[in-house]
Amino acid sequence: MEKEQYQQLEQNVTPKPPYLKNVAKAFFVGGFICAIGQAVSLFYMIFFNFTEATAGNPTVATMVFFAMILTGLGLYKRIGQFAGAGSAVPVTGFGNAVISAAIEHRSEGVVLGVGGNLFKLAGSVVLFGVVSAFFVALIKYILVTIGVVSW
Amino acid sequence: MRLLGITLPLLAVLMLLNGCAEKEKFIVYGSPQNEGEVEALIKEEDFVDRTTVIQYDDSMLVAVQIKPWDKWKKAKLEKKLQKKFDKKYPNKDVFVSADYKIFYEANKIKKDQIEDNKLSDKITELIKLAKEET
Amino acid sequence: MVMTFVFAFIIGGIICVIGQLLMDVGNLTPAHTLSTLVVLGAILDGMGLYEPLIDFAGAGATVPITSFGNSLTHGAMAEAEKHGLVGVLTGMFEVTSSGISAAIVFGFIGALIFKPKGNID
Amino acid sequence: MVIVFQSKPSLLAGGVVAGPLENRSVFSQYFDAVYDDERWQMKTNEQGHRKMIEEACEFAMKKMNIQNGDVEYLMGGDLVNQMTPTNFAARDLAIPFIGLFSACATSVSSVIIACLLTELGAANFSLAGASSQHNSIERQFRYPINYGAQKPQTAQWTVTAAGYALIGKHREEYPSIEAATIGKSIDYGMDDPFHMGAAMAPAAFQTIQAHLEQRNQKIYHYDLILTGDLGQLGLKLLKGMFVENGVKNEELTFLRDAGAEFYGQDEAFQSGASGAGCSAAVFFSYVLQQMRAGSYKRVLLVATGALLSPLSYQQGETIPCTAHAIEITMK
Repeated sequence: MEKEQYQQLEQNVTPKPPYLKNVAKAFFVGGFICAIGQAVSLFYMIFFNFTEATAGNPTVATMVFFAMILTGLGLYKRIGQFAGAGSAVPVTGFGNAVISAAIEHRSEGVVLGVGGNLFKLAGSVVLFGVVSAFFVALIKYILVTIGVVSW
Repeated sequence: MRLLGITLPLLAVLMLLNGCAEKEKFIVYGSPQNEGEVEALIKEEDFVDRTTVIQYDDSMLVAVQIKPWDKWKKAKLEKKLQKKFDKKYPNKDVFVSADYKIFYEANKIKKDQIEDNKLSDKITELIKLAKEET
Repeated sequence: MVMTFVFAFIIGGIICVIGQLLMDVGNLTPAHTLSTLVVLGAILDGMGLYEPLIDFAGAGATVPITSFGNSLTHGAMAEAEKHGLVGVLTGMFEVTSSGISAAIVFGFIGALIFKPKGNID
Repeated sequence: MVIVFQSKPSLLAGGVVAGPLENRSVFSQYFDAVYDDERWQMKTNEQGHRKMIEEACEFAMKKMNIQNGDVEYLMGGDLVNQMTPTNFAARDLAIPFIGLFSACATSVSSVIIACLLTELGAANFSLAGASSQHNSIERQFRYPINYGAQKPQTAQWTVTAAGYALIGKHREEYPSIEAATIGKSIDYGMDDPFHMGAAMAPAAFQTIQAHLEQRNQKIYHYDLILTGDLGQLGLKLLKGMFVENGVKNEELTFLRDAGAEFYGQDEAFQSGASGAGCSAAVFFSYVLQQMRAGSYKRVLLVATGALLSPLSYQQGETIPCTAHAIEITMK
């Protein structure tokens, strides 16, 4: 059997991902996580001195804390299998990526294992966040300097 | 799809709750009494949902809540109101905020019936809080 | 206030749907998907569109990973406005992204108290 | 490609131990031991992996009442970097040892080497087998255990199990190895590490074809042709390839896959089981016991292996695969 012929067969046999179902699951779980985030925000606004503008930071930190508990108990991967991007895209997914790598590499010690592998999965997010922020700000700076837009 | 069956009614209930939660739309607390004037000023703008004004002496804190669908323009609308109040009361120290926290605290001042002598400090404190950056 | 929850749910859900489509239709790995979304967040902030989204949807815009690109860009632009070109570089972590610091701290703590387990339910 | 063993070395005994999740396997009743702790009370996953290999070997030796000192050679491998679990197990077992890597096909490639040593007269007893441990393999090839990535339906679940067989000179009352085929490394351009079945099926097909051709046999000469860990989709593809080659569907009922059957129809495991321990565990427990009981007279065991590494995948390489086969008969 030729390669092309086999690839044809493979295409026929392999099931397509259930797009609609996956999208629906991602929407509801992702939305639900964000709604919890909103509740946490509200909590910080009512009981602490945070405004709508400043509540984002403690909210994100708290969500990552929740992610730690769920990751440690092995629940986050089950949510992830169900929800896909619904649990990967919220900041809890970023936390899950960092924390799961940390837990995984604990056996190689705190310095080489945890320290060296903490950003094994999430490192690309930090990289692209910082680099894109740099270029976006640079472009905007140039545009402002030549007078196309204002800050 | 089972999820959809649970969530949609939930959302509907939430929206209903929102409708039920109609409270006093306009509150003024503290002296001097120029309630009607301020209310008229606010009523001109239909993006404002609820307002609580705290006044003491020459300082005035206007805490507004913008209607949900207009909230994405929050920063602009805040500025617009600020300008409007500055123009109307050039002799007063007016501060407009559309932040929920400020609104919540302003309502608390009213609820707790905070005495006049503490009011000034409270207003300064809230303005400082609102100006905090992330 | 209740409507804020509804909007947070919907906007947060939509951002996740974009991620799911990138994974399923675009055939990207989770790492590629998240990187793409972070870049998207940075670009949206550069065009001044992300802050209105946060005002509109609250946690629906601050909780998804796109807000990470937004806060980094915001810091860089704020500093650039004040200090010029150097600010682009120095301002990045000025508006700190608590996501990173929280993930590092909780990652460390998590590593000390949990063990990986290959369970399925 | 085909080696015919004149002396017909025998598979004297098998030792199979498995992890806690493998209790759900349809084959679990045939295993010698199923443990509750995936780390075998050791500190790390890799140490647990090592312990599991040692215990599997000990079970196999115990069944023939022999000691470590009686075994001349140990052939085996696993999927961890540089195969440390197997290497360390060899240290503790103190048997002359060569580590083998054919990915998940190691369960059969090790048996072939052991048979050659027996045929040569170099060994009275040798141990051959393979193992995998879910946690230590996943973290190396994919993601940390607790990372919440969505696995597609094509994904397979790495088995926690070690299977080792004790091979000795021919004895009538034991299943004996008549011939073996060493497979080529086949690459049909598949590059999805979450769809290994599709990558491995062509390798299995070619090895089976070559074996049948050179042995002048047809599929119906076998009571069972059992592939290693193609999974449900991989098996479907393999059957599809035979059908396109003019083999009738009803002839293919004896073509089965250990990975596809391992966890039954449980959807939590997607397309089925995989890992070097999957084929080893099924071959050296279920198949050997069934043959000794007389259910099967002639069996072809085809272990398949995907020869990729995380590095090769990230560098955009496709996945070459191999398959090795042994033909076992029982009088």
